[in-house]
Amino acid sequence: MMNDDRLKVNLAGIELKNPVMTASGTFGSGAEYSEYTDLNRLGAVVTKGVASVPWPGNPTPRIAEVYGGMLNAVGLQNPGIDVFCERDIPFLKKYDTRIIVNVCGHSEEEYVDVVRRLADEPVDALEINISCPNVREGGIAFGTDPATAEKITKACKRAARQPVIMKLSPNVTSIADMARAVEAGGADAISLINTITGMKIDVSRRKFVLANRTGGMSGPAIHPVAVRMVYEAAHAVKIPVIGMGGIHSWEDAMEFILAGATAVAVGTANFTDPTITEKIIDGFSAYLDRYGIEQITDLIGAVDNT
Amino acid sequence: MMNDDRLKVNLAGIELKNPVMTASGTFGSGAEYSEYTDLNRLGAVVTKGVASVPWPGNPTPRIAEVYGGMLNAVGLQNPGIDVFCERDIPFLKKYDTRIIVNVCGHSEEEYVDVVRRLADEPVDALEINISCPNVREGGIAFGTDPATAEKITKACKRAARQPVIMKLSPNVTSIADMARAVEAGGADAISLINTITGMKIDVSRRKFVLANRTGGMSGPAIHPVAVRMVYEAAHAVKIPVIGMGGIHSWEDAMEFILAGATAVAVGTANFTDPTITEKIIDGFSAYLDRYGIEQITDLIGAVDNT
Amino acid sequence: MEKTMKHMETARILSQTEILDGIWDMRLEAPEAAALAVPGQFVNLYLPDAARILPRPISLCGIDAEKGILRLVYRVSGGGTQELAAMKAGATLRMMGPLGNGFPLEEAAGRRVTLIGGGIGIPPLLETARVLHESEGVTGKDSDGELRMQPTHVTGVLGYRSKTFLVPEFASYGDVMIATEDGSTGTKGNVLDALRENGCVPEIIFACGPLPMLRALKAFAVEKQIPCWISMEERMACGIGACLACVCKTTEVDGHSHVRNARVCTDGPVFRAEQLDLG
Amino acid sequence: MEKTMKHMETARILSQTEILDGIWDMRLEAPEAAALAVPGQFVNLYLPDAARILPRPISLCGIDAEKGILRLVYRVSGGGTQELAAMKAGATLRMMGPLGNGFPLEEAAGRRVTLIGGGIGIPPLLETARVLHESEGVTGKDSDGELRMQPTHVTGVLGYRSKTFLVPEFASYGDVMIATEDGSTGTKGNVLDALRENGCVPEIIFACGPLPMLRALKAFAVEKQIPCWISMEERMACGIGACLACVCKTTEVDGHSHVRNARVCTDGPVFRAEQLDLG
Ligand SMILES: Cc1cc2nc3c(=O)[nH]c(=O)nc-3n(C[C@H](O)[C@H](O)[C@H](O)COP(=O)(O)OP(=O)(O)OC[C@H]3O[C@@H](n4cnc5c(N)ncnc54)[C@H](O)[C@@H]3O)c2cc1C
Ligand SMILES: Cc1cc2nc3c(=O)[nH]c(=O)nc-3n(C[C@H](O)[C@H](O)[C@H](O)COP(=O)(O)OP(=O)(O)OC[C@H]3O[C@@H](n4cnc5c(N)ncnc54)[C@H](O)[C@@H]3O)c2cc1C
Ligand SMILES: Cc1cc2nc3c(=O)[nH]c(=O)nc-3n(C[C@H](O)[C@H](O)[C@H](O)COP(=O)(O)O)c2cc1C
Ligand SMILES: Cc1cc2nc3c(=O)[nH]c(=O)nc-3n(C[C@H](O)[C@H](O)[C@H](O)COP(=O)(O)O)c2cc1C
Ligand code: FES
Ligand code: FES
Repeated sequence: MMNDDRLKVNLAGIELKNPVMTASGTFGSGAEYSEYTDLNRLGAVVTKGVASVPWPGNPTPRIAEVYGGMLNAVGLQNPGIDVFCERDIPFLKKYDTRIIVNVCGHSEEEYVDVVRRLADEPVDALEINISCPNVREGGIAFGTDPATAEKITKACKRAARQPVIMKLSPNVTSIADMARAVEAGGADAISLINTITGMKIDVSRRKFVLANRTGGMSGPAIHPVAVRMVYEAAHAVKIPVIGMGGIHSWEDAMEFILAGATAVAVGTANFTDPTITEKIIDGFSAYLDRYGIEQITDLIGAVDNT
Repeated sequence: MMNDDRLKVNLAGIELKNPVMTASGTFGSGAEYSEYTDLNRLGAVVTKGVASVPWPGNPTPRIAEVYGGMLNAVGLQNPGIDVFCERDIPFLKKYDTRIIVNVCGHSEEEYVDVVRRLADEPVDALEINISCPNVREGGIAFGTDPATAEKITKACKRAARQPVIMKLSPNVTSIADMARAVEAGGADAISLINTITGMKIDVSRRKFVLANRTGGMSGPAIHPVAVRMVYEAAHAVKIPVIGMGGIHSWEDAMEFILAGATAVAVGTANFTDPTITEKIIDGFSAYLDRYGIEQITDLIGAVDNT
Repeated sequence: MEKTMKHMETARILSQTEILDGIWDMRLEAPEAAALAVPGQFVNLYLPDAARILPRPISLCGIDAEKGILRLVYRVSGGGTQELAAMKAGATLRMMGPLGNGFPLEEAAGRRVTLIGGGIGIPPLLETARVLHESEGVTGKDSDGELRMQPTHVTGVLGYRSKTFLVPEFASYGDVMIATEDGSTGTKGNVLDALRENGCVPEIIFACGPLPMLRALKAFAVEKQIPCWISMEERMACGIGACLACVCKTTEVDGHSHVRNARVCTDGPVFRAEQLDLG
Repeated sequence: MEKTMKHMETARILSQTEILDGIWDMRLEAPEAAALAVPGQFVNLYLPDAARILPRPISLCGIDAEKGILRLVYRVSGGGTQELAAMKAGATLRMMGPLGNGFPLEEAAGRRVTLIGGGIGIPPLLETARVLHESEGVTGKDSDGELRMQPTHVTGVLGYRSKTFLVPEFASYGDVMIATEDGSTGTKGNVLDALRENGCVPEIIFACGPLPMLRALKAFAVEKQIPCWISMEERMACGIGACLACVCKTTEVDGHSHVRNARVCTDGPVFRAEQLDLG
């Protein structure tokens, strides 16, 4: 299948061949899925969160299936930025796709370390994950307090050479406030949603299913919440928005575009169908054909607001 | 099927024959479902939200099905407290079950009006819905700001003769803060979760599926989020908690009990199976048999916390 | 069979036939519902896929109380009806019904009743036609002032986009006029065009179809002072009047709701046209 | 067939038999996977119910590369396996595989290999037994110092709660020792009890079963300095090494993860016992 030029989007200055990206943590570094999906077709590969040093993550069980979704408490296991730069970036550079590196840390300093380390690497953008339930500072998750989020955005922006995408948590009262805070901090784009905190109890054993007790919920079950939040965020800020959460079909993805997202990311659906990203890209092309739309950018935020 | 005395629970001073109640708004005033379910078997019937005067609710479409759940924006249509007292309470009094009246309003005064009007009515408890997305005061939903929630709790308590249950919204950063606020305001119990705000867009028509644009999500898709919040709330306060959100089987319901709920409420599942409440009660009895547990109260909060 | 349920049963699919592109004719063995049902009522079908939690309301296109069989004619319009269409004879479905009020047949007895249907609104009128056709009519005075049996006379006015369905069956119960948007059969235009072209002046109207058609029809009936009943559609959750999802706007305050909203599932789906505020 | 997919195929169920209460034997027509698979690998099965979004990993109990058939023996332990068991011959399933590494057969060739399985850990050992039994062994020196062909000798040590399954098939590939918790067949006790009672001293061990068994086995193997490989189980999402759901703790820093965690789905499921930190 050829590239469809009508699908090109500009995300904070980076041109993507199409708006379909992978969601961090569900696609490894891209290598694992490269056997099942042609990475050259993707708008961007967003890698698993990487920290300044290797993180062991949480004990197992780390995941649980729930109705129409899953909980995960992987806990950001990662091999650290050094291995990432040596092994994963060179692998991805072999493909004609954009590389967006998801960054995690326990403190502002740790985030900034990674951002700085990536400054001279050939990656296209950084996605700062301030929304993982396991990353806390002073008892408040970075991703749930606007002031803290703004501060960390500023720190990352100062250290970064690439555009900075702030990844927001849905576990907040007002997503608009969070979006405005990171915009004020200088973010070039925002991405949302990360997972919604959930819990599953095994009633026969009377124990938590996850070793971590709680986990982040993803998958189709969260899609309507994600669409609402993307809509709210896109209407609160001027910077571009990457929509994700529960995309399992091109229609799900298109809802985000119509709600105001410039690009979308596909996570859990990769587990259900490793070729789903390509199907979504094809679905987008077919949609443009069917309705005679010239370019996908015409559809961004195009839901009828009357 | 006989009443199972092992299932009795005490909810803020009211004895329920079992912990299984209906969730407000999904069971009408009980009359509609009385043809399909024996109301005498239920721990309590929680009625549709009632206001001081009739409310017309929102335009249609008011609902949308989503993956493993639904969105609703009924907008609290109700015939007003006068009709409710004349028609619905006498109907429910014919049954041997507890009556809990769900109360809604646009302002503190409206809530208090209804609470006062119910003071001399033969109802067992009041559930104050401060979590409907359509009810706002000063731009802040009652249910998302702790100080406002505390204030309205106090006002209702002052006017109420029956125990006051505050119904919390899941659309908040910290459910524990909200639970503590209404406890501080004097609430006798809390119930949660109300629906999570979501949105669905019809991609072929490029329109919102709901006339109201957003709607409250309910059904199995929200269950893990609800269990987590009930667990957090139950650990934040001393007053009893009523758990709800996505219960579609007795196992789903039992998760809430183990997470710390004294009772549970079944909502959307009534639409999928109008006899589900009775099945859950039977499932509870069978569970006690299987594990040789003397009474269900032994299971409240009994998830292994080690 | 759960004993406390009034009208919930497990229905067995007897046959499934695609009678036109995307339009299916399904026969269900559902003796309890069939024994109680009247034309204009509907049933709720519960789909096997666990991700679909809401039932699908489908009108009764045929009721055979004796054999315990219901006939549903439905259009595949989304995932649920697609799933339904993929189910084979022999499979079973949870079903609730009959639901709703049905057409007021007593109002039509002995009169020239015109059944006006558009598209997938046509199926429920077929059973209505059959029962009216087979009904006894009323005893009334004829032009001579004599007491006589007045039979019910049924006319079907059926509107389609292009291809027709159920026409021969309608014809066996009365006169049929057809309108098609492309003019491929009958009048080119809508059902009102067909009425006019055929010079048909209904004495009483029962109708079901898309909202624009119903709106035009209401205007027509009000203008001509023809008693008219309309079957409405709205998204439903419970199907039994509890959730208030399925309301339609009414011109007067509704007796149940005490606002200008009536529940399609229980107060309807059939309403007197004047009752409805069709916007 | 999606062309970019390496090992994703639509498998057709050839047969489904309940061989014991709740234990099913399923044969799948899956020629691509069958052509590539080796013993100890597994496949991911994607269930039709849309509410179940994660695949179910099931080990290969039999591989017929020529006929393109895979055999899976699985226990109904929850909703997904229940759904699977309800599927009939003729139905199709999306499937990915073969996945994982498999047992290191080359290490076992020409030796007295003991396959130790507990419960539903037994099925993957059956194909292992078959392939080892049919393998050529190795050329080695016999007691005279002569170069001779040394055949592989297979012993199965199979632990069950009570009722046994797959025993006759195991017996056709080598010796079999049985342990049952209730003593109804063979040694009363666990697989280690059976080893001891039979005075069996393995030269090399391949094992699969519940964690407590594996823990005891590792201690035994380490103490006796017997090379031992263990097949692990963990909850999985992707099945291909991307999500880091399925890790098991390792004693050394893992080459891929750079922490003491290896991925069961790609680095395993089979690990050298010493590599594993079984807690
Ligand atoms: C009283 C009544 C009688 C009906 N009788 C018939 C009939 O005889 N034949 C027929 O083909 N169709 C009939 N319909 C419409 C039928 O219910 C819908 O086409 C069907 O529910 C669509 O389901 P879906 O999953 O395929 O579509 P989706 O669009 O995927 O459905 C999503 C949700 O919207 C609801 N929905 C979608 N379209 C409609 C609609 N037009 N009306 C009400 N709910 C809708 C569904 O029930 C479901 O909850 C009737 C509707 C009502 C209310
Ligand atoms: C590499 C590997 C090979 C396996 N081989 C076999 C086999 O040959 N035969 C067999 O009967 N079983 C095997 N299992 C276990 C099998 O995968 C589970 O029994 C099955 O996934 C349970 O699904 P469920 O929906 O019935 O249970 P549920 O408990 O409802 O499943 C819920 C979730 O937990 C996961 N899960 C539940 N139990 C297990 C488990 N024991 N291991 C991993 N995930 C689990 C499910 O995959 C699903 O994601 C294997 C597991 C792994 C990891
Ligand atoms: C197993 C798993 C691991 C994840 N790891 C990360 C991560 O490292 N960094 C991050 O920002 N988000 C992570 N996420 C969140 C996803 O990127 C995404 O925001 C979320 O899953 C919602 O999208 P989905 O429903 O399409 O999966 C992870 C999600 C899953 C399921
Ligand atoms: C159609 C509908 C109407 C509802 N109306 C009310 C209401 O009037 N008052 C209220 O407090 N909650 C209302 N709710 C919320 C439910 O009581 C319940 O909190 C929520 O649906 C989650 O439970 P469930 O997933 O079991 O449905 C309504 C929910 C639905 C689906
Ligand atoms: S569908 Fe619930 S009131 Fe009509
Ligand atoms: S299942 Fe995803 S890494 Fe193993």
